[in-house]
Amino acid sequence: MQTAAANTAQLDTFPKLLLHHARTRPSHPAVREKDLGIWQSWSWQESAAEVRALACGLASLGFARGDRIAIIGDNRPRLYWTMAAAQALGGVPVPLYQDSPAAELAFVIDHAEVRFAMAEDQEQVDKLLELRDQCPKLERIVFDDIRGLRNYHQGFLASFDAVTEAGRAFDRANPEFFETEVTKGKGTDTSILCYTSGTTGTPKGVVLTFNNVLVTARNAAEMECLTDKEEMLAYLPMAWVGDHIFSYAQSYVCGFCVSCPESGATVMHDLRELGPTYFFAPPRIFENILTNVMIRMEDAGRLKRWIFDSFMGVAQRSGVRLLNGEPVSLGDRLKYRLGELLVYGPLKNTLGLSRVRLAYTAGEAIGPDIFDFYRSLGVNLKQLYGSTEASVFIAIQPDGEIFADTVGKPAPEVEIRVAENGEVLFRSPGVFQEYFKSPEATENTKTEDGWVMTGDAGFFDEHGHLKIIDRAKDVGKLNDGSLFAPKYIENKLKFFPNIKEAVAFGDGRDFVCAFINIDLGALGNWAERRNIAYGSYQELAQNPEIYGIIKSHVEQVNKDLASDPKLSSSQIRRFLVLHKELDPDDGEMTRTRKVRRGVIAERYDALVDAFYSGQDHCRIESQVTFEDGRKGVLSADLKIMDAETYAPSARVAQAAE
Amino acid sequence: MSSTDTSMAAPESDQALGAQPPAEIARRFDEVLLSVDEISLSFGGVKALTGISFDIRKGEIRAIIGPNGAGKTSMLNVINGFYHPQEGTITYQGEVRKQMRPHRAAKQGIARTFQNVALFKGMSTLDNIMTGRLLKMKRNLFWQALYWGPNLKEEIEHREVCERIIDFLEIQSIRKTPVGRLPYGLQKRVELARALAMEPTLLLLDEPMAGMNVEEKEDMSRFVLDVNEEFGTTIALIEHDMGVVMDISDRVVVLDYGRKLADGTPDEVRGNQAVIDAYLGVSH
Amino acid sequence: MSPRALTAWILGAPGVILIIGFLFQAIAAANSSFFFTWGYYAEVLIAGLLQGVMYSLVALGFVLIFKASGVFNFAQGSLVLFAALTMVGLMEMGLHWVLALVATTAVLVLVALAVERVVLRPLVNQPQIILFMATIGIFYFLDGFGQTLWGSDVKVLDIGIPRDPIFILPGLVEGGILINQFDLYAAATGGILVAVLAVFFQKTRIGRALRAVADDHQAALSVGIPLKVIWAVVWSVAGFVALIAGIMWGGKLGVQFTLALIALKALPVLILGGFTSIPGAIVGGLIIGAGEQVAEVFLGGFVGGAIQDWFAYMLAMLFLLFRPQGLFGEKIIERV
Amino acid sequence: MFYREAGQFKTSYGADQAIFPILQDKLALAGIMAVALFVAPMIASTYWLETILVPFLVFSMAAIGLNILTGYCGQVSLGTGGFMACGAFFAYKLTTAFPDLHIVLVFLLSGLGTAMVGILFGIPSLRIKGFYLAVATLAAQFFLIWMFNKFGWWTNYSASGVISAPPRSVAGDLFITGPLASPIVKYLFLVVFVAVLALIAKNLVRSRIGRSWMAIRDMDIAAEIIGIRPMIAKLSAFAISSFYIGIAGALWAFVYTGSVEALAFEINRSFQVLFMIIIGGLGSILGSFLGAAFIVLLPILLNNLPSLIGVQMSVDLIGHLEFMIFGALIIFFLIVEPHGLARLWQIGKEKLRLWPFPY
Repeated sequence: MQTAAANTAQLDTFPKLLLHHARTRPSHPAVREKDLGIWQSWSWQESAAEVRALACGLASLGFARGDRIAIIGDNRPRLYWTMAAAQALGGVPVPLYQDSPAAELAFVIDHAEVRFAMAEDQEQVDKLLELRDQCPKLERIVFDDIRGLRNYHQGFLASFDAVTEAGRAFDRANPEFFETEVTKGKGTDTSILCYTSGTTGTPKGVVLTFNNVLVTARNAAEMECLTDKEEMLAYLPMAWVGDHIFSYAQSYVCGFCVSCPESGATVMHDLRELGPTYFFAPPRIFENILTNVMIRMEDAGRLKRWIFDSFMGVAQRSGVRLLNGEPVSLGDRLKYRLGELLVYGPLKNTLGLSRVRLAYTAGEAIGPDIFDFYRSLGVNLKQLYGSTEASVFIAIQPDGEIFADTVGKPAPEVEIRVAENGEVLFRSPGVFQEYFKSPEATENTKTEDGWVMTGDAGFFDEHGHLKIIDRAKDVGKLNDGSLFAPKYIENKLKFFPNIKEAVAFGDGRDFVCAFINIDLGALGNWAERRNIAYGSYQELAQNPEIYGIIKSHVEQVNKDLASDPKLSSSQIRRFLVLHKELDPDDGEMTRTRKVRRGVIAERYDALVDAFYSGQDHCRIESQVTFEDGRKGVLSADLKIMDAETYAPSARVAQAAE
Repeated sequence: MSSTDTSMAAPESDQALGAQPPAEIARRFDEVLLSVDEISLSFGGVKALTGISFDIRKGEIRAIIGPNGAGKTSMLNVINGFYHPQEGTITYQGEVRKQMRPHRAAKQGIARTFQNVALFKGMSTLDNIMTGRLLKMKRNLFWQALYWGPNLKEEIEHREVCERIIDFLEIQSIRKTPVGRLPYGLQKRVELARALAMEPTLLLLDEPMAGMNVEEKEDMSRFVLDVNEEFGTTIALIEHDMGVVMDISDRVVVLDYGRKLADGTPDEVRGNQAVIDAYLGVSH
Repeated sequence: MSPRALTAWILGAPGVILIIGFLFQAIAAANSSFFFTWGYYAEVLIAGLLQGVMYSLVALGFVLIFKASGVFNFAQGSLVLFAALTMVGLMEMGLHWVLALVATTAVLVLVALAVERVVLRPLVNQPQIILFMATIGIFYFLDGFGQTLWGSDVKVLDIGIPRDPIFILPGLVEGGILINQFDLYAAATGGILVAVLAVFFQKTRIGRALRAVADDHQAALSVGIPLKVIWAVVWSVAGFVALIAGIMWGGKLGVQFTLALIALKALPVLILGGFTSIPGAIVGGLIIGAGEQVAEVFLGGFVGGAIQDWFAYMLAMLFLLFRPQGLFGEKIIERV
Repeated sequence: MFYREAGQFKTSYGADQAIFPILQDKLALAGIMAVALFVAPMIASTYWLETILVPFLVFSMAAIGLNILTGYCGQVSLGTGGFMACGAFFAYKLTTAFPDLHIVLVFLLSGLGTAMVGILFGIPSLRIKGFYLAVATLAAQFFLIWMFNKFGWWTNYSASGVISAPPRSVAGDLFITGPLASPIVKYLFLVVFVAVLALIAKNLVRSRIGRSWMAIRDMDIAAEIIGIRPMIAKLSAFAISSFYIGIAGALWAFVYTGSVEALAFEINRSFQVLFMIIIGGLGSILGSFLGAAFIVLLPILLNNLPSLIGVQMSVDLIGHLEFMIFGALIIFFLIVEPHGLARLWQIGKEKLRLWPFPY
């Protein structure tokens, strides 16, 4: 186990770790990128050389200690190197979401007083040029891919190659410079400035030090026994703290290789080729993969279907138990072995999951069916609870104690307590320093003695596992005084593959109602097989048969809710299927695809009113933003449907634990 | 088109990094790459081309337009040596020639695409593009039979070039797909890729956007412009979509019934009465 | 054929024959072991031409099918064998030759229908090479099938055509020119067959459809006759032509499995005359027959004899080098 | 189903362009070679070696040769038998004229000689295409057979026109020709020899020359316009194809039958090899092997079938039935999979790779 060896006190910054790996495992691959048809690889030594050249180049352009550099683009080795290069010079990287429009970027770049920007390609450069007027502090833009940028002659633009070229010259002239700068770094220095997208208000810049990030990353790596042999696919936005921890921090801590996919469109294909051993995905990706599996299997021949179905049955019975190390009869063991040969093995292989040793999911609740599906196949999928303010890890499910509906026990060195109002608080070495330039916000979130308020409501169950039900501020009350946790209800709805998104209303009302977004992939396929023609999402959404399906799902959720004494009055009385998909471009969701309940309630107030005034349909006009940025108006007459509710009972079967 | 934003605050030019000479506002071309003089071509008495003269200058995008049967494709066939004109001469890179086999033209840096896609249907996208490199590959039969060693090194060198073109034309996902299975629009793109793999001096495109929808046409126009800009390739193209022609070409020559009607910038051609007359009745 | 081309043929063909004759005469003058007289030359020539008509008979079957369906029917040879075997078989059972002829024709129609249904229809739209291979499959099948049914002994097919040689033009050449009567009859039959076919193609609806199909499959569909009917008909007609060829060849050589291989002799005729031209098949046959015979008799001795095996091919191949589209093919202008 | 490709990613073009980029395929090939080299010689009877395995390997070689010309370069040839005869008689003349020449060298030289003849008869392909060319290649077939038959010089004036291979060894007393040659040595020699030449063929078809052949095959006009010289591409295909076929002919005469006359290489032999590549798969080296196996095994199966199911038949009848069944099977195969066994294999492999998904 190499990880422990790297944990010496001197290695308290990423650049130091980089140099350490370049010395101890020079030819071990550090980063890979699928480019020009193959997985181009760079060893730790090569990586270190690139970082060195880039750092020197940036220094020669005037990048100095304390400066901030914005990083914007898809996951690319060069952008990861930029982080290390900036940190080597004592600067702070500020990763940004690559699909944000210029206006959103302008706020962050201005707020973070960014002097330098590293952009991936022409698209990002164009955005930066657009917002440059609003950000007077932005001096330099460096770009990675020169395609289309040949005729951009502004002096403040420089290509990555030109910068590293200059850097090498600078390095030859000042051979001591780089090492000296790296040695100047300390664990207490700011390592990264992560802007949280924030479900409300403007983004906040979370300041994390090297100690925050490194200690947290290291603790988790030790707990899970990560080694330098892991393979990781870096495909989630670089601006998200999770990617920073999994694809950057833990790679530097353990020395394992991080691979970047060819493009966003090829992630699934690249995943299959790479076959990572360490994998993170938010629940919706696991859900998409499962939906995809089921859709593809629908078209399989009879025999294949039968084999698949019967062995999936075997897996359901014994797969999870085997993975948890629980006793399983010999017969079932043999059947599972056979299933592994015929179904699970090939299936995991075609999905690219066959080598996965450890997979995490977090960010939202995952459907128990989906969770169990992967575990029953033998994929060691675990849930974890974290936040940017904690440098990710707050709670992790320990091996052998995996439950679909909890997020596990406190991570190493993390303390958790639940406040009287149900809000979850934590204290750990990973706790952030402050919100950049927002002392007030910092005060509101972090107490004097280092406890951080997560804003989530939750409780510990009988196993000592943390269970999160909702955002604390979203938990409301129905008019009869009973608890209303919208997200809990929404998640239960979203666990059905046919439902993509749901928004529940009920705070300060007599009963609960919900908007539904159907899943076009799943139901579109269903419609095709039944020869139901549809021209658009809107048309399919209003199909009466679809309404029937959704109604049965809603009622299933109601049955479930009826079994919980605290939540039985939250059963959904009325619902409708929205005529458009909720879209971050319309401000209805965050970039991380969380619904903005407030915005939605405001935009569709007519529909909400219709719910509670007993109408059975409602006309609505809403603005939409098309992919190319144009805006248009969509109007529709939406049908509202009543759903069956059930008497409170404890009898309804709970998922076996 | 990507025009640079000139309202930008003047940059501090302390460092010459990435700095390039200022962009020319209007594109001007002086050096003649190829000129055809008084070309006449006939098939068994049927005149396809009559006394056609025009030139193609280095670095420009030259469009050849005209109604159906105007002799546009015949003109391209003459330029790349597939047809041999009965009269007239062709001067290419300062050399006068009369007769030439197409493979000679290829050797001299003339590449082309076809009106009806002429890909090698039994091969993958990558192999099709690799055929464009054949002229540049030098290893003899012995090394090819051995494959490993120098031949593999050469293969890899050329593979890299092809991969860059694949990247450039954004056809990564179909790299190993047999071209016969591709939709028409993509086949056209692969054909362009194959022509680009030859690193041509002069690229002849025969209706590169025929049969495409608006979106595909936009993509293809962008690629044509990008090729011209990134590689400095001189391009001569035949195209029916007047909008596209007027947008992307520097100069236009108009043919009708095998004769030259007009020659000039898009604006000049647009205003030419003879051209307007020729196109009257031709619905667009 | 244009009048100019016709004139060229009428003048050119005898010209070539004379030139070759004078050439031989010159050789004979120089070399005493080389035997040449004009009478002998004419005799060989005529025998060759008559033999050529027989080749044409087989080539005709190829052309019919190629014209209508683009299929290079390698099975034509085995069709000839099969037809001859069936005919002989039926006659041995006591049928009069006319009845046997009718019955055999019926059998061949059945074969044509079967071929269309079992082989051609499932392979429609496949590349030509695949169809060609399929006809080789048919070749093997019919070969085996015919012999399984009728046995593989050499049989005599006699429908009463006189076989005695006769002498003609005794006044012109010393001793006259020896001609095999059987060959004369065969040539006459071939002539009649061509005439019948010409009428069939010109005057009947299905015949016109067949010609249309040769030009363009789409056009044929617009005539209103389904492709499968056209194919069945054309294979039936080719079968009938094969039957006639079978009777002639069978009468000459006896009916046995080598009959299937005379198809190979028809191939050079085809490339010489063009795959799609009926006049080409006739003229090609005559040229090949005469050329082969003359070459064998006068030149074969120099190289050890039996050059008939390949001479026709060499002749055709050399010819193609100068005229790749064959005698009557159209010059192809390649378009891109 | 057996493929586990996740994690088999390529970090270099060299690995990406390997003949078998997938580990499982590599292992399968290694397994097949191990069986061919070690297991087969131990368990195969002399009958199996002499009537099945040896001709299979010889035919595979001929099929590879014809596949280069027809499958890769698109030039249909019916002259395979003639070229095989060339190889056989060249080899005979070489061994008898130069008794000290190593036998492997003799095979290679007779292949080279055949390549020259191939170029000669390939010249018409520059002018004529398709079936015209196919028929023109028959000229080679008939002319060559006639020549070997007619002139005693080729057989060293043997009265019967039959040539017999003199005894030659690869090394020491490992005789592969003549009466001393043991079936196992013959077989092992062929396995190695054919494997090496098949590898070379595979290398050629995935190199520059192979791509120029395929370009000519798929669209000759476009090929010329990207700079391929049709003459060089076609004649090189004729040459290399004939090289392989010539060696196959020499192996046939020397290693397989031991003595042979020109008529052994008549037109039926040409068709036989053509069948192999059609049924095996045009444009596939693997297909050449599969096709050869099919065509070699089929008659043996058909011959033995009647006695296996206990039906008594005259030899004649069996012969005729064999023809019929053979013909019918050819047609059946063409209808079921016109692209041959290689394509079937490819489809099956694709299915296994995607298992359990249908696509």
